[in-house]
Amino acid sequence: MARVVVDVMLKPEILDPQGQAVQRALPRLGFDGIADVRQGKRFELEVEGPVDEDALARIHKMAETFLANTVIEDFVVRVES
Amino acid sequence: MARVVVDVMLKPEILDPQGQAVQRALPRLGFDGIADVRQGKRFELEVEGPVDEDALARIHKMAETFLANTVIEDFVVRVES
Amino acid sequence: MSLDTVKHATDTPDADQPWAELGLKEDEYARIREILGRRPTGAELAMYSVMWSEHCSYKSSKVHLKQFGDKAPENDAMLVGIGENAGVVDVGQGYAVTFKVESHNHPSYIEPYQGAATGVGGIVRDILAMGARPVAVVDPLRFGAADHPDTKRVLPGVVAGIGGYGNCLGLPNIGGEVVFDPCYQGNPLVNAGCIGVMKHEDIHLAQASGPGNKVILYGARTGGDGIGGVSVLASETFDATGPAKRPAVQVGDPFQEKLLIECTLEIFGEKLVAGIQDLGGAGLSCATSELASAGSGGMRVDLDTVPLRDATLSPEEILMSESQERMCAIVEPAKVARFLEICEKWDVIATVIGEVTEGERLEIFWHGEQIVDVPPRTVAHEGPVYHRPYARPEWQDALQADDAGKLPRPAGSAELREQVLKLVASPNQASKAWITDQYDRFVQGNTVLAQPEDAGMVRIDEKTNLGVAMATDGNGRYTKLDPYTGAQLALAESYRNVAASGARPLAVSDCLNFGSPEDPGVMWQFAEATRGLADACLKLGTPVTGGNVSLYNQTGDTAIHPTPVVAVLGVIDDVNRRTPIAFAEEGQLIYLLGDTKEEFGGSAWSQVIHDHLGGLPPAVDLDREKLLGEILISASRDGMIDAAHDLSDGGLVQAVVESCLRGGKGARLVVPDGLSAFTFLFSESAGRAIVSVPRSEELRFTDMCGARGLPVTRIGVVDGEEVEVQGEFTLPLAELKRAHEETIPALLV
Amino acid sequence: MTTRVGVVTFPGTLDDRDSLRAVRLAGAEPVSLWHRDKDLKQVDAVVLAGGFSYGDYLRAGAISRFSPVMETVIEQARAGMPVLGICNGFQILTESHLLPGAMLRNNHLHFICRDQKLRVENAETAWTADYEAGQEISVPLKNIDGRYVADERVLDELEAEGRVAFRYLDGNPNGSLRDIAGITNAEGNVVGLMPHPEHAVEPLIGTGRTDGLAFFTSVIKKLVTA
Ligand SMILES: Nc1ncnc2c1ncn2[C@@H]1O[C@H](COP(=O)(O)OP(=O)(O)O)[C@@H](O)[C@H]1O
Ligand SMILES: [Mg+2]
Repeated sequence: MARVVVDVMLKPEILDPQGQAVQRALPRLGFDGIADVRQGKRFELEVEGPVDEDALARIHKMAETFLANTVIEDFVVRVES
Repeated sequence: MARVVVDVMLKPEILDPQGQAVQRALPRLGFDGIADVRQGKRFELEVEGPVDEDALARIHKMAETFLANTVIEDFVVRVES
Repeated sequence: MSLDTVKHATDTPDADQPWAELGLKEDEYARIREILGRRPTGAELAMYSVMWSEHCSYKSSKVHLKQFGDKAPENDAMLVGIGENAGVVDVGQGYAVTFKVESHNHPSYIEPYQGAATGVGGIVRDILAMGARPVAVVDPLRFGAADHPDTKRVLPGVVAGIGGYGNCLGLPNIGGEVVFDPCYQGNPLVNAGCIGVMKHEDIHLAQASGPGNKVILYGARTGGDGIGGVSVLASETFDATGPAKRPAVQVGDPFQEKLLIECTLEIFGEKLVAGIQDLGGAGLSCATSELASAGSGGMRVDLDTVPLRDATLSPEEILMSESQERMCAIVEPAKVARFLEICEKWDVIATVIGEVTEGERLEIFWHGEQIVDVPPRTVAHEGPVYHRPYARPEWQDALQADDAGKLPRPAGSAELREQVLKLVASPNQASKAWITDQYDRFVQGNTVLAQPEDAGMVRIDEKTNLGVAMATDGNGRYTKLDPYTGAQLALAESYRNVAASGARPLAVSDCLNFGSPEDPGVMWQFAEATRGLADACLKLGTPVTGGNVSLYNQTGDTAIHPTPVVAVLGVIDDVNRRTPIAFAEEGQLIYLLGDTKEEFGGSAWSQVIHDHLGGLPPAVDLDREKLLGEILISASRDGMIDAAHDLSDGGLVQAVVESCLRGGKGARLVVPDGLSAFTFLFSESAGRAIVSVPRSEELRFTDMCGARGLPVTRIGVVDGEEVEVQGEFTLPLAELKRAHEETIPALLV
Repeated sequence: MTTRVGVVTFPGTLDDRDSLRAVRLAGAEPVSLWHRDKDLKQVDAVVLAGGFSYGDYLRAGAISRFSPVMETVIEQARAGMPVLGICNGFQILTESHLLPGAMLRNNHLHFICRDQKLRVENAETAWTADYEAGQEISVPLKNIDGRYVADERVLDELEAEGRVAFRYLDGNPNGSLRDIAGITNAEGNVVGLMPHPEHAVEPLIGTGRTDGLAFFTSVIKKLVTA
């Protein structure tokens, strides 16, 4: 079985309070030098059958209509090696 | 500035209700052939200065103590190219 | 490893077994061998070890808890008492209410969000298992020092977890407590309570009767969650990793639980179950053995049929798994099809895993081979009982001799004013809105009172306006000074809170949080506290219907303050008559009910101003509490008072400030003759409340108090935009509001 | 003939019974609708109630949006049937693209439950006709994903067309852009908002105010006169 990963991140222009909260906490915890943090979602899909172009196209469609809300989010589909 | 990504996923043996809910919904939406879905978090860190071994070690530490709760989560640190 | 079947165990009597790692004592292991007449199989050993753990068997506390039954007051309302998942009381009009408080302390320290969330999930399933619709939750909490870094980690996670789970279930959160004290550092207390409502005929019990009836497991799939959690976590050492490499923490799925609730209620509605049990600590081991033990016959279970999330689980692990959101029902064969149909409607997985048998054994099979063959009572109800030694600690006398009355008092009005401000801004006395605003208190559309009222109150019948109220209280500082009195004070306060809301106190649940029972000093605290609580329940006529014990709350040799948390359930015939705490009407008269004495031991004042804990806690007078309660209830019923607020930690001034802020109105107070302003404001004498009385009701109200012998003192009037203590100081409401409300958010951001 | 108002129950819906009660108190006939049924039982209007349908997993409203009942609701809404989305219902409406924009995690990241003051900006929708434009009301607010966002163009359009139906007053509770608490579609039959009018329909319960009742009386009036 192959694993396909879909990363979903808020669009850059959308405020990401979760990422900001993480970033603000870092110096207090003694971690400096992180200029920005964005927090998103990672989906790991276990795909039955071959991950060919057709399958990837379907997963792309799934990401676009369901896993991500493209009003606010961008996504990337990758095959995990 | 370099980007380092930290992926945080629930450990395989830990229940992932979100991933399950997504997986159960897929066939209804007409997407078949996905045997399992796990949902995790993706952090994108913009790092100031060089991402050398030292910096990576610090980010590793940060992930271990803060970004992930290692009681229930695993994490991976990667430098984005 | 080959399967350790019953036959294999019989054939290999001398095989080494990890009973010690599983938390069993040598004599306990020997007793298991004696019961079975052979060595236990691995699965049997797992079952016994988990069911005989402190957490499941109450082995250290049992002998003391017995008093709650032995000294139970005559009470016609009690329908189901201690021993079931939760007690049930009759609240009239054909309704019954079930309620209980439980702890999820240690898991919440390790993983605050999930620990607290699954704590809510667990107590809600207990209530559901009685046949009731859960209608509200409460959450008494204790954390380390407010400014300790670890509190910043634990508190937000716990609060988010309670909210995340409870909100998602659609249960209004109507009360609780938040207390900070360094003694809870490393041992936060996360207690959660739930109230459920049903009709009398809907009461269900956890028993498996009727040979041929099917055993149905339904809800979430079984995974490797919390294996060993019960036996190891709640056992002697907290840092042991347990027998398996499986996680000790469970992750909750509130969505699944919501489906489980609705599905189960529909199943109850069609009268499809003969017995039912939730799966909590000890999972299937507990559910099957308790159902079989309480039933009439035996039970046979095929473990292969259990739906798994993780196919690699061993049979022992399946039996021990604490995967959340599961229930086990006993169903007549003719009703199975309909049962499964309702589960399908709610997307709930349901599987017949076995049946009730003629025999008297619990038999469990795996791949066709028998791996368990035990008398269920020996697992579930006849576990070990310890008579642990107890002794009054050596330091107790010195602690009590360190009288708080000797502490320096404010030198003048200016200092008095300053101390009042400091008190209302201190973490324990400050507004908890930052926390409680993270809980849905409106859902279900029946919430009459919620935080920051004295008691939470929900309507249970829309036509008649019948309602129930609940308050939870406990004061570890009082209890440390004197465990007997401290436990009684917890009950008295909770009782008073319920009465102040206008409801009649009916019954009690408790969560007893203590240190290690192996420390004779802790055991003495436990013995004294249970004795005090049982005596007080008898006197007040409010039986304990159930509860929970959490031991080993300690780090090294240092135990937490003994912290019995007491929940009182009350009933009110018409929620329109409820009494809020707010002083809302200018010109109304403020009365103090009860006697104020020089009582500062364990007080908030002694803690906030002097960081002191010593002396004796306030004296308890249960007859007075009862009388005060009756007056508050009558006054509410007859419309004589518009507001009432009980007095407890922080004393009178704390209560006045809260009532003023809640109503957005000030108060002018006069120090009564014979009291110093200091004592008037800060004393924590029990058995007191303040009320606001419309002028038209003044005579009727004071006459009633006079006639029934309750001391009543007019102390002021609702007026203006400041709290004024005549001849001493004034504090603008805006300043008090800031002091009261800014503390908690500032600590936690 | 009494007006029939349907309330949809998805798995994880919480405020369905409250909404049914509000419909009844307003004088209409409440009708329960089930997420698996495409059939709307001949109701005249639909309320998508609050809660955590599908646990709010993935995104609030994202999974419910694909349920059978929503196929019909979307179709009927486009044909002009009044549809009100409260909280989770609002999230479902945006996920269904019946209303523009999206709902994100509150800017302070916490669930927040409080009494919330609102201004009714548009008193001409099917659900707000019994209010006055500019009227201030208080109803409970309770959510964790209540931050309304849309791109500038959409926001400008909403403002220009008077489609911002409600705005937060006395402090924006969650970072919603332009203080938007609720919006309507161009036709005024589909309205979504985050606060909970169905929790403000009885004098004794919740906050003790009845400011929310007019939502439900509005739609009855609209349907009777239609
Ligand atoms: N964790 C909590 N969850 C819900 N309500 C809480 C919590 N903590 C405090 N409250 C509520 O805040 C109010 C004040 O709490 P507290 O001062 O402990 O009350 P009291 O002193 O009357 O027992 C009460 O209404 C109580 O139920
Ligand atoms: Mg109180």
